[in-house]
Amino acid sequence: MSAANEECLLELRFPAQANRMVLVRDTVRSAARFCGFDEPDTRDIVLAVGEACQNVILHAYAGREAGTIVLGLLRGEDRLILRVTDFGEAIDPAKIEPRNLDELKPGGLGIYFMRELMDSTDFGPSPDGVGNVLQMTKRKGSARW
Amino acid sequence: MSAANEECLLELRFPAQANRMVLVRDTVRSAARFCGFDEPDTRDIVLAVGEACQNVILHAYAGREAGTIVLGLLRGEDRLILRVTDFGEAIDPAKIEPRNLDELKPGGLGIYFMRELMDSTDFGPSPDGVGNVLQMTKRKGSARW
Amino acid sequence: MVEAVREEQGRLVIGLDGEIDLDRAPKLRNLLLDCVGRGRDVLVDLSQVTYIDSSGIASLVESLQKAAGNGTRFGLIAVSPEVMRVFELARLDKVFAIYPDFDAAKAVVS
Amino acid sequence: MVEAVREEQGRLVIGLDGEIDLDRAPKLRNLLLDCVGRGRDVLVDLSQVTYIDSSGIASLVESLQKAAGNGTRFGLIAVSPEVMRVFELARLDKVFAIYPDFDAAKAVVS
Ligand SMILES: Nc1ncnc2c1ncn2[C@@H]1O[C@H](COP(=O)(O)OP(=O)(O)O)[C@@H](O)[C@H]1O
Ligand SMILES: Nc1ncnc2c1ncn2[C@@H]1O[C@H](COP(=O)(O)OP(=O)(O)O)[C@@H](O)[C@H]1O
Repeated sequence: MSAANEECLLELRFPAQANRMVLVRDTVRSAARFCGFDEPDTRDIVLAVGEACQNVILHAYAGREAGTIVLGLLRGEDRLILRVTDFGEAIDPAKIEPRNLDELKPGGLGIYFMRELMDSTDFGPSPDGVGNVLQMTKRKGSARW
Repeated sequence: MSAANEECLLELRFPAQANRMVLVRDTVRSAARFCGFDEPDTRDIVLAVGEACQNVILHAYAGREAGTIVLGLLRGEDRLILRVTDFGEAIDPAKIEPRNLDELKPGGLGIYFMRELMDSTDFGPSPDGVGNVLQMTKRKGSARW
Repeated sequence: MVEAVREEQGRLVIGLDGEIDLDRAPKLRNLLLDCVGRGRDVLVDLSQVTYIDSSGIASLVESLQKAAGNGTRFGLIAVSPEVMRVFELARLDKVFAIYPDFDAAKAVVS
Repeated sequence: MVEAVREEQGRLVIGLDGEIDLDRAPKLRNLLLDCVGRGRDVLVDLSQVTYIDSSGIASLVESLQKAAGNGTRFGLIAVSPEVMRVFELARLDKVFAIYPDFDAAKAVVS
């Protein structure tokens, strides 16, 4: 699943349950530091992964037994690639859109956060035919707004 | 792979390379705290996993391309279970013995450490037919010598 | 992980710490809405919070809206830089009343 | 991760920090053996080391043995409790000369 210039650092598999997220965040934090990201970037990466997994927990497995999340951490030359795979129903990527922030309401920030925090986010059906893959990329030294 | 009263916290897969160990240790540390282990026990668990993975890196894949390590973290009622799987040649478990510490020499401490630090360590061929599984258990509140 | 509620000069001050995520947000939401429901001004001390995600933010937004409906105040005090980053990201840093400390919050009349 | 070598009153003092594992042990081994090879007493400051595994211990044992062969001293100073635990586990806490600080190590005549 990785291009020639992408190296697998680590892959995590865990049940899509909220109480696992603290473990996942610790691992992602460690991986971001390992890749040489500074603390603000590291926090941004951790938040983006938190939001991605949260969406799997809340939406991908909504109304059925909690499935598995696979989180792949890959290192490119100048970037960290995070690949979140679920095994839920395939979702139309067009439906995964940020909402307008001008309206004050609880919720609906996850997709927006991920897009703001990362250099790229791509959501699509899993190449294996079951579920979805959200791939996010963070480049080193990419400007924070 | 888990009994009824064992719950999978997290599974890690990573290339058997020494530079991955810092990430693995951070995850294990986080999991041990998550399970309520105190800091001395947490350090012991982290060291035992470090030694187990080190042996896979040094011995299981010796003389061939570095393979994969799978580290399963499972929680039992009163214990953390750590399962290290390699995909190297099946090893006779009788060969996995601690050495006599009276002789001063560099090396040969890993097996001894794991046995001392954990409540149980069991090495055997993988049930899948390829490689080996080392399963270690740490009970909560188990006395430190 | 502690959620401590104290009364200070007629206001309820809620001190949070650690990481506020999906696992913790439901309990936090209940606590905040319950405090706001008591008809008192509520201040949430975020100085010890090192992580907050969209689910934690949602609980705060919901509480702010409930307080507005009640005609009471809902403010944040001592927001840590890590958390402020997330409020800025959500463009909520101007929506919430954010004070450096309790005394500054107190100085603003209801 | 720093390995700083300084000379102090005729001895080589090597300050280590962080986590000493299989990834770092080969480089550490070279450094230690090189220092011991200079024919001087060597002291390794372990106060900032938070983790050491069997590969790090092996480098220290090998250096101790080389120093013994040379007739020079090889000692440890300010061993952190985390590291002392591992020396005790390996029953090496009585094998190595371990001093609370540089002055205590210095006071022992070669
Ligand atoms: N992994 C996913 N599987 C299915 N639907 C999703 C997934 N992620 C996001 N969505 C959809 O996109 C919407 C917007 O997501 P988000 O911005 O994170 O806000 P929220 O999760 O608070 O609704 C969700 O309400 C959901 O309908
Ligand atoms: N995962 C493994 N695969 C193959 N052989 C192993 C494995 N783990 C341990 N061994 C064998 O057991 C011996 C003792 O291991 P250990 O006590 O960790 O010391 P060391 O690794 O320093 O030799 C090793 O030298 C090796 O021969």
